[in-house]
Amino acid sequence: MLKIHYFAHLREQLGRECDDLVLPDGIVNVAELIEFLQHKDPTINEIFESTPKILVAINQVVVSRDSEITQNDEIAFFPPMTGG
Amino acid sequence: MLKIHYFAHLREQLGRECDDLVLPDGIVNVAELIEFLQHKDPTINEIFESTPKILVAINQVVVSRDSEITQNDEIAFFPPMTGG
Amino acid sequence: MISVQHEDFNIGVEYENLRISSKSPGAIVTFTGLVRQIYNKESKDDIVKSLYLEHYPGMTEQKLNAIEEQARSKWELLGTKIIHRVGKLSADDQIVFVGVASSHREDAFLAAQYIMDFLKNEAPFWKKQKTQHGNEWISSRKSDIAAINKWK
Amino acid sequence: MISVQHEDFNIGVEYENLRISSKSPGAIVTFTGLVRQIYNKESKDDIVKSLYLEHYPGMTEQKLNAIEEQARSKWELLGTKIIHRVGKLSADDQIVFVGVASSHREDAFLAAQYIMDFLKNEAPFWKKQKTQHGNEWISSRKSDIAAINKWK
Repeated sequence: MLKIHYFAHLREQLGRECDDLVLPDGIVNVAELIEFLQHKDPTINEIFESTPKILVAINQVVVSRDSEITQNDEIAFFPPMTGG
Repeated sequence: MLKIHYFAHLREQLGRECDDLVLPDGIVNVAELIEFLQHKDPTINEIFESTPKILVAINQVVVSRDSEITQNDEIAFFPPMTGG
Repeated sequence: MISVQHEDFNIGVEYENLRISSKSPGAIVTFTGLVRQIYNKESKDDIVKSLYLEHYPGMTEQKLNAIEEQARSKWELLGTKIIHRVGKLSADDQIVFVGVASSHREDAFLAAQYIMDFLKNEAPFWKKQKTQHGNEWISSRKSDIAAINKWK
Repeated sequence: MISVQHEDFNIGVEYENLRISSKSPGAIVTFTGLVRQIYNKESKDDIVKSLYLEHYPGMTEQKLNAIEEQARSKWELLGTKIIHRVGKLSADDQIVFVGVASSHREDAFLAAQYIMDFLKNEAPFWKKQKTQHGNEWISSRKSDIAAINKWK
Protein backbone atom coordinates (compact mmCIF):
# COMPACT_ATOMS: atom_id res chain seq x y z
CA MET A 1 0.00 0.00 0.00
CA LEU A 2 1.34 3.42 -1.02
CA LYS A 3 0.83 6.30 1.39
CA ILE A 4 0.50 9.58 -0.51
CA HIS A 5 0.86 12.87 1.42
CA TYR A 6 -0.12 16.34 0.23
CA PHE A 7 1.20 19.56 1.78
CA ALA A 8 0.48 23.30 1.80
CA HIS A 9 -1.89 24.52 -0.92
CA LEU A 10 -2.07 21.06 -2.49
CA ARG A 11 -3.49 19.72 0.76
CA GLU A 12 -5.91 22.64 1.01
CA GLN A 13 -7.15 22.42 -2.60
CA LEU A 14 -7.59 18.68 -2.27
CA GLY A 15 -9.31 18.94 1.09
CA ARG A 16 -7.33 16.03 2.55
CA GLU A 17 -3.86 15.29 3.90
CA CYS A 18 -3.21 11.89 2.37
CA ASP A 19 -4.40 8.97 0.30
CA ASP A 20 -3.83 5.23 0.63
CA LEU A 21 -3.38 3.49 -2.69
CA VAL A 22 -2.44 -0.02 -3.77
CA LEU A 23 0.30 0.49 -6.35
CA PRO A 24 -1.59 -0.07 -9.62
CA ASP A 25 -0.29 -2.61 -12.16
CA GLY A 26 2.00 -1.08 -14.76
CA ILE A 27 2.86 2.03 -12.71
CA VAL A 28 6.64 2.05 -12.37
CA ASN A 29 7.76 5.62 -11.75
CA VAL A 30 6.61 8.97 -10.34
CA ALA A 31 5.53 10.41 -13.70
CA GLU A 32 3.24 7.42 -14.30
CA LEU A 33 1.78 7.66 -10.80
CA ILE A 34 0.98 11.35 -11.33
CA GLU A 35 -0.73 10.56 -14.63
CA PHE A 36 -2.72 7.79 -12.95
CA LEU A 37 -3.83 10.13 -10.12
CA GLN A 38 -4.77 12.87 -12.62
CA HIS A 39 -7.06 10.45 -14.46
CA LYS A 40 -8.57 9.15 -11.24
CA ASP A 41 -9.20 12.45 -9.43
CA PRO A 42 -10.32 15.66 -11.23
CA THR A 43 -9.08 17.85 -8.34
CA ILE A 44 -5.63 16.27 -8.49
CA ASN A 45 -5.70 16.82 -12.25
CA GLU A 46 -6.59 20.47 -11.74
CA ILE A 47 -3.84 20.95 -9.14
CA PHE A 48 -1.14 19.46 -11.37
CA GLU A 49 -2.41 21.39 -14.41
CA SER A 50 -2.46 24.75 -12.60
CA THR A 51 0.65 24.51 -10.40
CA PRO A 52 3.90 25.23 -12.26
CA LYS A 53 6.24 23.31 -9.97
CA ILE A 54 5.24 20.44 -7.73
CA LEU A 55 8.00 18.57 -5.93
CA VAL A 56 7.86 14.84 -5.19
CA ALA A 57 9.46 12.92 -2.34
CA ILE A 58 9.75 9.17 -2.04
CA ASN A 59 10.34 8.00 1.51
CA GLN A 60 11.08 11.58 2.59
CA VAL A 61 13.71 12.26 -0.07
CA VAL A 62 13.02 14.64 -2.97
CA VAL A 63 13.33 12.73 -6.25
CA SER A 64 12.90 13.32 -9.97
CA ARG A 65 9.83 12.21 -11.90
CA ASP A 66 11.56 9.20 -13.46
CA SER A 67 12.32 7.70 -10.04
CA GLU A 68 10.92 4.23 -9.48
CA ILE A 69 8.12 3.58 -7.02
CA THR A 70 7.73 0.34 -5.11
CA GLN A 71 4.88 -0.98 -2.98
CA ASN A 72 4.76 0.50 0.56
CA ASP A 73 6.65 3.65 -0.44
CA GLU A 74 5.74 6.91 1.25
CA ILE A 75 5.06 9.44 -1.51
CA ALA A 76 4.63 13.18 -0.94
CA PHE A 77 3.64 16.05 -3.23
CA PHE A 78 4.32 19.67 -2.26
CA PRO A 79 5.23 23.10 -3.62
CA PRO A 80 8.81 24.48 -3.31
CA MET A 81 9.80 25.01 0.32
CA THR A 82 9.39 28.43 1.90
CA GLY A 83 10.65 27.99 5.46
CA GLY A 84 13.28 29.94 7.32
CA MET B 1 53.57 71.24 21.14
CA LEU B 2 53.32 67.74 19.64
CA LYS B 3 51.86 64.98 21.78
CA ILE B 4 53.43 61.64 20.86
CA HIS B 5 51.71 58.44 22.08
CA TYR B 6 53.20 54.93 22.12
CA PHE B 7 51.11 51.77 22.37
CA ALA B 8 51.51 48.05 23.09
CA HIS B 9 55.10 46.75 22.99
CA LEU B 10 56.42 50.16 21.90
CA ARG B 11 55.05 51.66 25.11
CA GLU B 12 56.49 48.78 27.15
CA GLN B 13 59.96 48.88 25.58
CA LEU B 14 60.08 52.64 25.95
CA GLY B 15 58.81 52.57 29.51
CA ARG B 16 56.46 55.51 28.96
CA GLU B 17 53.11 56.23 27.31
CA CYS B 18 53.83 59.54 25.66
CA ASP B 19 56.20 62.39 24.96
CA ASP B 20 55.63 66.12 24.59
CA LEU B 21 57.76 67.71 21.91
CA VAL B 22 57.97 71.15 20.33
CA LEU B 23 57.97 70.46 16.59
CA PRO B 24 61.64 70.90 15.69
CA ASP B 25 62.61 73.29 12.90
CA GLY B 26 62.91 71.64 9.52
CA ILE B 27 60.80 68.60 10.44
CA VAL B 28 57.95 68.52 7.92
CA ASN B 29 56.68 64.95 7.70
CA VAL B 30 56.39 61.70 9.65
CA ALA B 31 59.55 60.14 8.21
CA GLU B 32 61.58 63.16 9.32
CA LEU B 33 60.05 63.09 12.80
CA ILE B 34 60.92 59.39 13.19
CA GLU B 35 64.51 60.09 12.12
CA PHE B 36 64.69 62.94 14.62
CA LEU B 37 63.36 60.76 17.46
CA GLN B 38 65.77 57.94 16.55
CA HIS B 39 68.71 60.31 16.85
CA LYS B 40 67.45 61.77 20.09
CA ASP B 41 66.50 58.58 21.95
CA PRO B 42 68.53 55.33 21.67
CA THR B 43 65.54 53.24 22.85
CA ILE B 44 63.31 54.72 20.17
CA ASN B 45 66.09 54.02 17.66
CA GLU B 46 66.26 50.41 18.82
CA ILE B 47 62.45 50.01 18.62
CA PHE B 48 62.28 51.35 15.07
CA GLU B 49 65.31 49.29 14.00
CA SER B 50 63.96 46.02 15.45
CA THR B 51 60.25 46.29 14.67
CA PRO B 52 59.36 45.43 11.07
CA LYS B 53 56.10 47.37 10.85
CA ILE B 54 55.22 50.38 12.96
CA LEU B 55 52.05 52.28 12.11
CA VAL B 56 51.67 56.03 12.55
CA ALA B 57 48.54 58.04 13.25
CA ILE B 58 48.18 61.81 13.08
CA ASN B 59 45.21 63.10 15.04
CA GLN B 60 43.87 59.55 15.41
CA VAL B 61 43.98 58.72 11.70
CA VAL B 62 46.51 56.22 10.30
CA VAL B 63 48.71 57.97 7.74
CA SER B 64 51.71 57.24 5.53
CA ARG B 65 55.25 58.33 6.40
CA ASP B 66 55.25 61.20 3.91
CA SER B 67 52.29 62.87 5.65
CA GLU B 68 52.89 66.38 6.89
CA ILE B 69 53.02 67.21 10.58
CA THR B 70 51.95 70.52 12.04
CA GLN B 71 52.41 72.00 15.50
CA ASN B 72 49.87 70.69 18.08
CA ASP B 73 49.27 67.45 16.18
CA GLU B 74 48.59 64.29 18.14
CA ILE B 75 51.01 61.65 16.86
CA ALA B 76 50.82 57.94 17.73
CA PHE B 77 53.13 55.00 17.01
CA PHE B 78 51.89 51.42 17.34
CA PRO B 79 52.19 47.90 15.90
CA PRO B 80 49.48 46.47 13.58
CA MET B 81 46.15 46.06 15.36
CA THR B 82 45.22 42.71 16.90
CA GLY B 83 41.79 43.28 18.42
CA GLY B 84 38.58 41.36 17.88
CA MET C 1 21.30 19.51 17.51
CA ILE C 2 18.00 20.31 15.84
CA SER C 3 14.51 21.06 17.08
CA VAL C 4 11.20 21.56 15.26
CA GLN C 5 8.82 23.07 17.76
CA HIS C 6 5.73 25.19 18.36
CA GLU C 7 7.26 27.01 21.33
CA ASP C 8 9.29 30.21 21.13
CA PHE C 9 13.01 30.13 21.88
CA ASN C 10 15.42 32.40 23.77
CA ILE C 11 18.61 33.57 22.05
CA GLY C 12 20.42 34.21 25.34
CA VAL C 13 19.75 30.64 26.50
CA GLU C 14 20.67 29.11 23.13
CA TYR C 15 23.89 31.13 23.00
CA GLU C 16 24.90 30.09 26.53
CA ASN C 17 24.16 26.43 25.73
CA LEU C 18 26.40 26.60 22.66
CA ARG C 19 29.10 28.38 24.60
CA ILE C 20 29.10 25.81 27.42
CA SER C 21 28.77 22.69 25.26
CA SER C 22 31.55 23.71 22.81
CA LYS C 23 35.14 23.30 23.89
CA SER C 24 36.70 26.78 24.15
CA PRO C 25 35.16 28.39 21.05
CA GLY C 26 36.76 31.54 19.63
CA ALA C 27 33.66 32.58 17.68
CA ILE C 28 29.93 32.09 18.03
CA VAL C 29 27.55 33.26 15.31
CA THR C 30 23.79 33.27 15.78
CA PHE C 31 21.17 33.89 13.13
CA THR C 32 17.55 34.56 14.02
CA GLY C 33 14.79 34.85 11.45
CA LEU C 34 11.66 36.78 12.43
CA VAL C 35 8.23 37.43 10.92
CA ARG C 36 8.41 40.77 9.11
CA GLN C 37 5.36 43.02 9.35
CA ILE C 38 5.65 43.60 5.62
CA TYR C 39 6.75 40.52 3.72
CA ASN C 40 6.51 41.85 0.20
CA LYS C 41 8.12 45.23 -0.46
CA GLU C 42 6.09 45.79 -3.65
CA SER C 43 2.79 45.69 -1.77
CA LYS C 44 3.52 47.86 1.23
CA ASP C 45 -0.07 47.99 2.35
CA ASP C 46 -0.10 44.24 2.96
CA ILE C 47 0.55 44.10 6.68
CA VAL C 48 1.16 40.54 7.84
CA LYS C 49 -1.42 39.73 10.52
CA SER C 50 -0.29 36.19 11.09
CA LEU C 51 1.76 33.43 9.56
CA TYR C 52 1.03 29.70 9.53
CA LEU C 53 3.99 27.36 9.20
CA GLU C 54 3.34 23.86 7.92
CA HIS C 55 5.97 21.11 7.82
CA TYR C 56 6.44 17.47 6.83
CA PRO C 57 7.03 15.66 10.14
CA GLY C 58 9.86 13.18 9.86
CA MET C 59 11.30 14.49 6.62
CA THR C 60 11.85 17.94 8.14
CA GLU C 61 13.89 16.61 11.07
CA GLN C 62 15.84 14.30 8.75
CA LYS C 63 16.65 17.15 6.38
CA LEU C 64 17.73 19.55 9.15
CA ASN C 65 20.00 16.87 10.59
CA ALA C 66 21.49 16.28 7.13
CA ILE C 67 22.11 20.02 6.58
CA GLU C 68 23.76 20.28 10.01
CA GLU C 69 25.92 17.25 9.19
CA GLN C 70 26.96 18.74 5.84
CA ALA C 71 28.02 21.98 7.52
CA ARG C 72 30.04 20.04 10.13
CA SER C 73 31.84 18.14 7.39
CA LYS C 74 32.72 21.32 5.46
CA TRP C 75 34.02 23.45 8.37
CA GLU C 76 35.69 22.87 11.72
CA LEU C 77 32.77 23.45 14.03
CA LEU C 78 32.62 23.00 17.79
CA GLY C 79 28.85 23.19 18.13
CA THR C 80 25.71 23.75 16.07
CA LYS C 81 22.03 24.27 16.84
CA ILE C 82 19.04 24.65 14.52
CA ILE C 83 15.55 25.51 15.78
CA HIS C 84 12.54 26.01 13.50
CA ARG C 85 9.08 26.83 14.71
CA VAL C 86 5.84 25.53 13.19
CA GLY C 87 2.17 26.43 13.62
CA LYS C 88 0.66 29.87 13.97
CA LEU C 89 2.97 32.88 14.40
CA SER C 90 2.41 36.64 14.52
CA ALA C 91 4.35 39.60 13.09
CA ASP C 92 7.69 40.11 14.86
CA ASP C 93 7.71 36.53 16.23
CA GLN C 94 10.90 34.51 15.99
CA ILE C 95 10.74 31.71 13.37
CA VAL C 96 14.17 30.17 13.03
CA PHE C 97 17.45 30.05 14.93
CA VAL C 98 20.86 28.89 13.76
CA GLY C 99 23.80 28.95 16.17
CA VAL C 100 27.35 27.94 15.27
CA ALA C 101 30.44 27.77 17.50
CA SER C 102 33.93 27.44 16.02
CA SER C 103 37.55 28.33 16.70
CA HIS C 104 37.53 30.90 13.90
CA ARG C 105 35.03 33.49 12.77
CA GLU C 106 35.20 32.64 9.05
CA ASP C 107 34.06 29.07 9.69
CA ALA C 108 31.28 30.17 12.05
CA PHE C 109 29.95 32.79 9.60
CA LEU C 110 30.13 30.51 6.56
CA ALA C 111 28.52 27.55 8.31
CA ALA C 112 25.62 29.67 9.62
CA GLN C 113 24.97 31.09 6.14
CA TYR C 114 25.25 27.65 4.55
CA ILE C 115 22.77 26.15 7.00
CA MET C 116 20.27 28.98 6.38
CA ASP C 117 20.62 28.80 2.58
CA PHE C 118 19.97 25.05 2.51
CA LEU C 119 17.26 25.20 5.17
CA LYS C 120 15.37 27.73 3.01
CA ASN C 121 15.55 25.56 -0.10
CA GLU C 122 15.53 21.98 1.13
CA ALA C 123 13.79 21.74 4.50
CA PRO C 124 10.09 20.99 3.97
CA PHE C 125 8.39 24.00 5.55
CA TRP C 126 5.69 26.10 3.92
CA LYS C 127 4.46 29.53 4.94
CA LYS C 128 0.94 30.87 4.59
CA GLN C 129 0.43 34.49 5.46
CA LYS C 130 -2.69 36.32 6.47
CA THR C 131 -3.01 39.99 5.51
CA GLN C 132 -6.02 42.28 5.26
CA HIS C 133 -6.45 40.85 1.73
CA GLY C 134 -6.87 37.28 3.01
CA ASN C 135 -4.76 34.16 3.20
CA GLU C 136 -2.01 33.33 0.75
CA TRP C 137 0.66 30.65 0.48
CA ILE C 138 4.02 32.34 0.03
CA SER C 139 5.96 31.43 -3.13
CA SER C 140 9.63 30.57 -3.05
CA ARG C 141 12.02 33.42 -3.85
CA LYS C 142 14.45 33.35 -6.75
CA SER C 143 17.12 34.90 -4.48
CA ASP C 144 16.82 31.93 -2.11
CA ILE C 145 17.27 29.43 -4.92
CA ALA C 146 20.23 31.43 -6.22
CA ALA C 147 21.80 31.42 -2.74
CA ILE C 148 22.36 27.66 -3.01
CA ASN C 149 24.49 28.00 -6.11
CA LYS C 150 27.26 29.92 -4.38
CA TRP C 151 28.10 26.77 -2.37
CA LYS C 152 28.59 24.58 -5.46
CA MET D 1 25.86 52.06 18.57
CA ILE D 2 29.32 51.26 19.85
CA SER D 3 30.83 50.63 23.26
CA VAL D 4 34.42 50.14 24.46
CA GLN D 5 34.21 48.79 27.98
CA HIS D 6 35.86 46.76 30.72
CA GLU D 7 32.61 45.03 31.74
CA ASP D 8 31.32 41.79 30.28
CA PHE D 9 28.20 41.83 28.07
CA ASN D 10 25.14 39.61 27.74
CA ILE D 11 24.15 38.29 24.29
CA GLY D 12 20.52 37.76 25.28
CA VAL D 13 20.20 41.38 26.40
CA GLU D 14 22.04 42.74 23.35
CA TYR D 15 19.88 40.66 21.02
CA GLU D 16 16.65 41.85 22.66
CA ASN D 17 17.81 45.48 22.49
CA LEU D 18 18.49 45.14 18.76
CA ARG D 19 15.19 43.38 18.22
CA ILE D 20 13.20 46.06 20.03
CA SER D 21 15.04 49.11 18.65
CA SER D 22 14.90 47.93 15.00
CA LYS D 23 11.65 48.31 13.12
CA SER D 24 10.34 44.81 12.35
CA PRO D 25 13.60 43.10 11.39
CA GLY D 26 13.45 39.87 9.40
CA ALA D 27 16.98 38.80 10.35
CA ILE D 28 19.31 39.38 13.27
CA VAL D 29 22.90 38.13 13.18
CA THR D 30 25.14 38.20 16.23
CA PHE D 31 28.86 37.53 16.33
CA THR D 32 30.69 36.97 19.59
CA GLY D 33 34.45 36.60 19.84
CA LEU D 34 35.87 34.78 22.87
CA VAL D 35 39.31 34.16 24.35
CA ARG D 36 40.43 30.73 23.14
CA GLN D 37 42.32 28.55 25.62
CA ILE D 38 44.82 27.79 22.87
CA TYR D 39 45.49 30.76 20.63
CA ASN D 40 48.21 29.29 18.48
CA LYS D 41 47.54 25.86 16.99
CA GLU D 42 51.21 25.21 16.32
CA SER D 43 52.13 25.44 19.99
CA LYS D 44 49.42 23.40 21.63
CA ASP D 45 51.06 23.39 25.02
CA ASP D 46 50.72 27.17 25.27
CA ILE D 47 47.57 27.45 27.34
CA VAL D 48 46.35 31.04 27.52
CA LYS D 49 46.19 32.04 31.19
CA SER D 50 45.07 35.58 30.59
CA LEU D 51 44.81 38.21 27.92
CA TYR D 52 45.40 41.95 28.25
CA LEU D 53 43.65 44.22 25.79
CA GLU D 54 45.10 47.68 25.23
CA HIS D 55 43.42 50.36 23.12
CA TYR D 56 43.87 53.95 21.95
CA PRO D 57 41.11 55.90 23.71
CA GLY D 58 39.40 58.30 21.33
CA MET D 59 40.73 56.81 18.12
CA THR D 60 39.20 53.41 18.93
CA GLU D 61 35.70 54.83 19.40
CA GLN D 62 36.08 57.00 16.29
CA LYS D 63 37.18 54.02 14.18
CA LEU D 64 34.39 51.74 15.43
CA ASN D 65 31.83 54.43 14.65
CA ALA D 66 33.31 54.82 11.16
CA ILE D 67 33.22 51.05 10.51
CA GLU D 68 29.60 50.91 11.67
CA GLU D 69 28.76 53.85 9.41
CA GLN D 70 30.46 52.21 6.42
CA ALA D 71 28.44 49.02 6.96
CA ARG D 72 25.20 51.02 7.20
CA SER D 73 25.98 52.77 3.93
CA LYS D 74 26.71 49.49 2.11
CA TRP D 75 23.67 47.47 3.25
CA GLU D 76 20.11 48.16 4.33
CA LEU D 77 20.42 47.76 8.06
CA LEU D 78 17.80 48.39 10.74
CA GLY D 79 20.15 48.29 13.71
CA THR D 80 23.80 47.68 14.60
CA LYS D 81 25.75 47.27 17.82
CA ILE D 82 29.48 46.85 18.41
CA ILE D 83 30.96 46.12 21.84
CA HIS D 84 34.68 45.59 22.47
CA ARG D 85 36.16 44.89 25.85
CA VAL D 86 39.52 46.18 27.11
CA GLY D 87 41.72 45.39 30.09
CA LYS D 88 42.44 41.97 31.59
CA LEU D 89 40.49 38.95 30.35
CA SER D 90 40.72 35.21 31.01
CA ALA D 91 40.38 32.16 28.76
CA ASP D 92 36.77 31.66 27.57
CA ASP D 93 35.84 35.28 28.33
CA GLN D 94 33.86 37.24 25.76
CA ILE D 95 35.91 39.92 23.95
CA VAL D 96 33.83 41.36 21.15
CA PHE D 97 30.18 41.52 20.09
CA VAL D 98 28.71 42.56 16.76
CA GLY D 99 24.94 42.54 16.28
CA VAL D 100 23.16 43.44 13.05
CA ALA D 101 19.42 43.65 12.32
CA SER D 102 18.11 43.83 8.77
CA SER D 103 15.11 42.92 6.66
CA HIS D 104 17.09 40.22 4.87
CA ARG D 105 19.58 37.63 6.03
CA GLU D 106 22.18 38.30 3.30
CA ASP D 107 22.57 41.92 4.41
CA ALA D 108 22.76 40.98 8.09
CA PHE D 109 25.40 38.27 7.50
CA LEU D 110 27.52 40.42 5.17
CA ALA D 111 27.43 43.49 7.41
CA ALA D 112 28.42 41.50 10.51
CA GLN D 113 31.37 39.93 8.64
CA TYR D 114 32.39 43.28 7.18
CA ILE D 115 32.36 44.94 10.60
CA MET D 116 34.47 42.15 12.11
CA ASP D 117 36.98 42.15 9.25
CA PHE D 118 37.56 45.90 9.50
CA LEU D 119 37.49 45.93 13.29
CA LYS D 120 40.31 43.34 13.30
CA ASN D 121 42.49 45.36 10.94
CA GLU D 122 41.67 48.99 11.63
CA ALA D 123 40.43 49.43 15.19
CA PRO D 124 43.37 50.24 17.51
CA PHE D 125 43.34 47.32 19.94
CA TRP D 126 46.36 45.22 20.88
CA LYS D 127 46.39 41.85 22.63
CA LYS D 128 49.04 40.58 24.98
CA GLN D 129 48.70 37.01 26.14
CA LYS D 130 50.08 35.29 29.18
CA THR D 131 50.93 31.60 28.92
CA GLN D 132 53.15 29.36 31.04
CA HIS D 133 56.03 30.65 28.87
CA GLY D 134 55.44 34.26 29.87
CA ASN D 135 53.90 37.34 28.34
CA GLU D 136 53.81 38.00 24.62
CA TRP D 137 52.21 40.63 22.38
CA ILE D 138 50.20 38.85 19.71
CA SER D 139 51.16 39.58 16.09
CA SER D 140 48.59 40.37 13.45
CA ARG D 141 47.50 37.44 11.29
CA LYS D 142 47.92 37.33 7.53
CA SER D 143 44.43 35.81 7.22
CA ASP D 144 42.94 38.89 8.93
CA ILE D 145 44.72 41.25 6.56
CA ALA D 146 43.59 39.13 3.60
CA ALA D 147 39.99 39.26 4.85
CA ILE D 148 39.85 42.99 4.11
CA ASN D 149 40.64 42.49 0.43
CA LYS D 150 37.45 40.60 -0.31
CA TRP D 151 35.46 43.79 0.33
CA LYS D 152 37.40 45.84 -2.24
